[in-house]
Amino acid sequence: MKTRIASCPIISQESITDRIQRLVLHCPEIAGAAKPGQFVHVRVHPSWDPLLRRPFSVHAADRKNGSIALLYRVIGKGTAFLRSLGNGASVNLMGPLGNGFRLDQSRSRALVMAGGLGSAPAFFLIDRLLEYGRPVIFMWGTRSAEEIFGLDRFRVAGVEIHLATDDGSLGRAGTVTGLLEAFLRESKSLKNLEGFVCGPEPMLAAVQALVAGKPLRVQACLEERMACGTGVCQGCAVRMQSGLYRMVCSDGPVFPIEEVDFGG
Amino acid sequence: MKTRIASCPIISQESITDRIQRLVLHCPEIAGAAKPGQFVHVRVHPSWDPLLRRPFSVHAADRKNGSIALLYRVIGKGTAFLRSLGNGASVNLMGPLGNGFRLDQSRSRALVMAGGLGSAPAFFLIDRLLEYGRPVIFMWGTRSAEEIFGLDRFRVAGVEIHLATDDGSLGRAGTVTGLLEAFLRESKSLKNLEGFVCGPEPMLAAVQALVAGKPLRVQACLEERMACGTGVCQGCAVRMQSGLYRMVCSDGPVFPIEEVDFGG
Amino acid sequence: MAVDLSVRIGSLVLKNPVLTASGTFGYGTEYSEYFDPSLLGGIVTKTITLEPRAGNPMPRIAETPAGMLNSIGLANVGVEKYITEKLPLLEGLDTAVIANVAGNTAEEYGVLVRRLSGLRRVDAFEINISCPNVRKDGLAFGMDAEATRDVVRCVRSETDKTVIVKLTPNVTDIVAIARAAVEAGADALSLINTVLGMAVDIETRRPLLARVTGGLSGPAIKPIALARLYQVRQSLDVPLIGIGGIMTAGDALEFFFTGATAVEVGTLNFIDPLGSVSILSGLVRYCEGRGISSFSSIIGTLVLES
Amino acid sequence: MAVDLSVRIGSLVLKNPVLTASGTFGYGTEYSEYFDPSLLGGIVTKTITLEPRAGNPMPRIAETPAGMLNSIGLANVGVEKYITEKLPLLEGLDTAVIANVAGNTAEEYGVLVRRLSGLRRVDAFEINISCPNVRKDGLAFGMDAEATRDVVRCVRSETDKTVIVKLTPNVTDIVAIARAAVEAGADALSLINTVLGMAVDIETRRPLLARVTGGLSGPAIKPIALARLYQVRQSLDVPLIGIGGIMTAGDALEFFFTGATAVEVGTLNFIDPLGSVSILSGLVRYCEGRGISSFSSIIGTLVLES
Ligand SMILES: Cc1cc2nc3c(=O)[nH]c(=O)nc-3n(C[C@H](O)[C@H](O)[C@H](O)COP(=O)(O)OP(=O)(O)OC[C@H]3O[C@@H](n4cnc5c(N)ncnc54)[C@H](O)[C@@H]3O)c2cc1C
Ligand SMILES: Cc1cc2nc3c(=O)[nH]c(=O)nc-3n(C[C@H](O)[C@H](O)[C@H](O)COP(=O)(O)OP(=O)(O)OC[C@H]3O[C@@H](n4cnc5c(N)ncnc54)[C@H](O)[C@@H]3O)c2cc1C
Ligand SMILES: Cc1cc2nc3c(=O)[nH]c(=O)nc-3n(C[C@H](O)[C@H](O)[C@H](O)COP(=O)(O)O)c2cc1C
Ligand SMILES: Cc1cc2nc3c(=O)[nH]c(=O)nc-3n(C[C@H](O)[C@H](O)[C@H](O)COP(=O)(O)O)c2cc1C
Ligand code: FES
Ligand code: FES
Repeated sequence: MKTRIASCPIISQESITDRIQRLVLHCPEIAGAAKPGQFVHVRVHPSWDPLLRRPFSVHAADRKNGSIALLYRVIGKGTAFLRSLGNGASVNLMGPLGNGFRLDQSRSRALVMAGGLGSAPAFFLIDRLLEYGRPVIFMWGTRSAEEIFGLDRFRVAGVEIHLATDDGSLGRAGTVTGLLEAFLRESKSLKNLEGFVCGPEPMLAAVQALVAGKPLRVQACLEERMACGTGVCQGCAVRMQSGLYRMVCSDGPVFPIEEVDFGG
Repeated sequence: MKTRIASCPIISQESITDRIQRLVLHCPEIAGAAKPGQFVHVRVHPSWDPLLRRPFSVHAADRKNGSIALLYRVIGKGTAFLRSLGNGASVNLMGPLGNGFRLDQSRSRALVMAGGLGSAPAFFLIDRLLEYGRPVIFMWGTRSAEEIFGLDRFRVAGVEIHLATDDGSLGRAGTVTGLLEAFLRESKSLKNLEGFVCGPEPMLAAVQALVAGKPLRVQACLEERMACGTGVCQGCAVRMQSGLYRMVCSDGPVFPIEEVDFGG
Repeated sequence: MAVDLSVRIGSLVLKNPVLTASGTFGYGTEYSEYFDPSLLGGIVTKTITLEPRAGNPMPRIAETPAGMLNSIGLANVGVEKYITEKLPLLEGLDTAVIANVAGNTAEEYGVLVRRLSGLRRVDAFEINISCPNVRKDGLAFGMDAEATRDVVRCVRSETDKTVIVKLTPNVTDIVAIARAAVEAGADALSLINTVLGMAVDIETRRPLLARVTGGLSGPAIKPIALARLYQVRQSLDVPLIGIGGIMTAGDALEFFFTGATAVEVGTLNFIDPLGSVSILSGLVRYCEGRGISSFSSIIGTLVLES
Repeated sequence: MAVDLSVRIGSLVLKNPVLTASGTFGYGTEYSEYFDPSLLGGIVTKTITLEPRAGNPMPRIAETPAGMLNSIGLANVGVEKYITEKLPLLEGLDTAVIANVAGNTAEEYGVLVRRLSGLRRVDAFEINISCPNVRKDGLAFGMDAEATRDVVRCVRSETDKTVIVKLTPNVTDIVAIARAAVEAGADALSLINTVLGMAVDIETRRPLLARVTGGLSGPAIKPIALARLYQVRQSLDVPLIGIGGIMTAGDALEFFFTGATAVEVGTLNFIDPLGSVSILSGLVRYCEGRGISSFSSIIGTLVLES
């Protein structure tokens, strides 16, 4: 499967909160090829400041309309510029990049965990899991209720949803790892369960610790600063328990959680 | 009179040719204060590439509407970005800067000469000359007919118009200095005539040579690469016949043509 | 909460750590139309030489990605006019005035400082040893440790006021130059001056600067300035003033964390005359937001892996 | 009109003057999915050391205005795997392969070149003497003329293939280093490697790179690269390869006019994998548009004031 580099027109852009944006782009080839966990590398601006592309997970891919959606938080100048673009403008995309989640047609339940904007890849993942007909448990933690959105279609599809917010404004007060802890405590068996986790590094490290030694296989989606996005620059290294470095962009971004060394 | 630094909303932007744009901005204080020959210093983009402000002559100032117009040619990345801005966007302006043309209430005829985009300051100058009730002769040379525009209101106001185009598609074939040469040849007397010239440096040098020794006082509007636009950086130096350097931004941009050393 | 913004550079106490860089703020009052210079911690005036200098042929400036090149050529009014025409304009301003000087010989630096040291309105000196094209070998004094030592010795013997030596980044071993300056009596170091650069007009095939090469400044050089500051900070224990591509309060914080006691704002003045005061208010907001009552407590707090 | 794009670097004839820079194009085939590397004049492969290297701790990269910092730490597969696994992938490509090597000692450079010189697929060598952190004194070989001379001598005695020495800009006197390299037998020089830089995360107060300082590349350094190229061109008469912030055909032309015989495209590959071929086609269009039949006729045609 070939990666594309293409200028993609913006179909729509909406604000979810004052910092979170949902951007829909027309790019049929990427929409057709993308798998959950993969990302696109976005040139937000034609000048040399900002210089590098920005990586964003594929949040949704609509093969019929030939569109993909990105969900992003406005952090710095790249995302601020992206937000300023209106319909009709185009952005240059490279993608899909990286290796997505390994999804098999097994019947086992999928436990999808997302922290904050980890929902970006998680939503796409759940969409595909549901297409495969797999039962899905979704645990999602955010800062507060206003960052929780878009769950209706999952509810309708029978996804079991557990929510947590830092400020307790919705669901359990605390983080998504609190939800996982409770779940593990209450679950009689972890058989026939497969884990997927997307979120900031401290959350991934906590999940790694919680499942250590348990019979629960978890795939984690990592983030690291990137230049090339294609395995060439060796910039996005992450250390493995083996002591070796792997590249988030080309060896990942999805890794078996037990293999990653979050210590360093 | 204080110079302003202000974020100014774009009222309209239109294409005159595929490379020439007319941009109207809302900035009542600059519109009220600006004099022909002065310029505004424009931050075309919030990132650091391009870094410096771009200087543009005030092309029109409407005190009633509180708007000014700029006329610019798309040359490089700054002007390309400026063209991409739509209504509603804002650009940060500093101005008015520099010393405009010295205009007195005399009754003498004004001979306004413009080469190419020299029409940017020239139009504003003619507007004000007409307000003062002075007779105006306007000589304008461009590459071709399509770059000639906006003359109707001057015709109505009785301006004597002479045109030249490099390709001969309108008016005399050749440059505006050709028009001046013919005019000087045919004029019985240069008394009661005052010259104003705006255009690229080779044209200014040619005009300087043509009027040398003649009893015709000419004010020339110069361009030089600028950083600060306010006399601080000493970057926009231009050499005078005296051997001294003057700053285009703060000592000019308008200088008596005979004082400038175009040689070096 | 009132934040104590004062910092100390040698015997000079600055009421706040934001200064304007030499050559980018004229003689101190050019931007008075936009804001009151008394808001600043200090003003470093344009480099002054013994004789007036007309400066280099034009073009003198060019733009590059996130940067600009200049070869102004130390255009200045000369020390006598500086004293009679420029310094008096600064009377009454509640801000430190730092006179930046450059000579053709080490002795000339001494002569300049002697001439200025007795003047009440000169609070400190910044010694510009970074300008090439002045010495016969084309090197700047600041590119050689011995030459640096000579210049600083000549200056030190002429004044008790604070002497800040301004370093060039265009050297193999900036620590050696810095050490020579300190050993010869510098109270503080400021860095960096501009980086050697060049650009070509591809239409005319001519260099964009008449003098071919010039000095690169602006955001492009910020990482270079920080690395040089870090190198010197690791080796020497004198107050350092950070300079190079500082455009925001966040940029300034990078320098403070790395070990700068004060910063000088340069190219930004051209893009936004109010930029230096915006940085100052950004620093105040930063301290207030984090309950920092003494600004100097954040200096050098860079966190390094153990 | 067909433009003759070929240029000569020592005994190496390149079919066109656009190469990719070491460390930014992997081992030569990583971007084959995007275009056929045979379009290029040549590929400079990632720096190879005797032993494999895992590289530096993370984070290894950071963005700066119009630039990026890296401290990859010469991560590479080592010379044996390079020979057995990487070079074979380049068989059949119609482009020059330039092996870039670095050693911990001058002798190690010699060993590397000896090991590689007999291989048909290695067309030339680029000697990376710009990497600090390798020698005990923390300096790179390329920051010292004598050390440079030693390295180049060791290399020269091991090969008849073209030897290109890659210079660092982080020195006081680049001409002295360049001269030492040429006197010791270098056929050509390439410049520049990255500029020493640093950046700080103001939220965490930590350096953005784990190794604190790193190498600055990208458009920000283009003016620095041009100035260094100009300095060397004024003093020495060997083929020069221009490197640093080349993003467009126009940027490349700045280097050719200033005296580069070829250029290497670096950081651009990360932003646009097709960037190097776009530059090549831009150069072809430039020549065609101006009726230039031999590309090499434009090299060094910078117009200087008399
Ligand atoms: C594989 C992958 C997938 C991602 N998916 C998403 C997503 O779906 N939604 C989303 O909001 N964000 C996502 N991110 C993070 C996103 O790339 C950054 O938030 C974004 O690059 C910030 O750019 P900026 O210019 O606004 O911030 P700045 O802080 O100005 O960026 C400066 C530099 O740091 C890098 N950077 C900053 N934050 C991060 C980060 N968290 N991870 C990696 N690099 C960073 C930028 O790419 C840039 O090079 C993802 C990151 C990776 C690696
Ligand atoms: C006092 C003054 C008034 C001007 N008025 C007008 C006007 O009314 N209409 C108009 O179209 N142009 C005018 N110009 C020229 C205009 O400033 C440049 O065309 C513009 O800056 C080009 O920017 P760019 O980013 O598109 O080009 P780039 O070539 O990318 O610019 C690179 C750098 O060169 C400078 N530069 C490029 N061309 C010129 C030039 N001709 N003069 C000065 N600096 C230049 C830019 O400001 C910038 O710093 C004026 C210039 C001056 C000094
Ligand atoms: C136009 C210009 C003129 C300068 N003139 C001087 C000078 O006269 N003396 C001096 O020591 N530094 C001079 N500098 C260097 C600045 O003081 C400062 O060290 C440098 O620009 C880096 O800071 P910046 O990136 O914030 O501009 C000048 C810089 C510029 C851009
Ligand atoms: C991520 C990265 C890795 C690099 N690795 C090497 C290397 O292994 N060997 C080398 O000689 N230069 C290396 N360089 C330097 C480049 O080859 C080039 O000299 C420098 O980046 C300047 O060119 P640019 O601005 O076009 O990137 C590397 C540069 C980058 C950005
Ligand atoms: S971003 Fe370049 S190797 Fe991953
Ligand atoms: S542009 Fe700075 S002095 Fe004129």
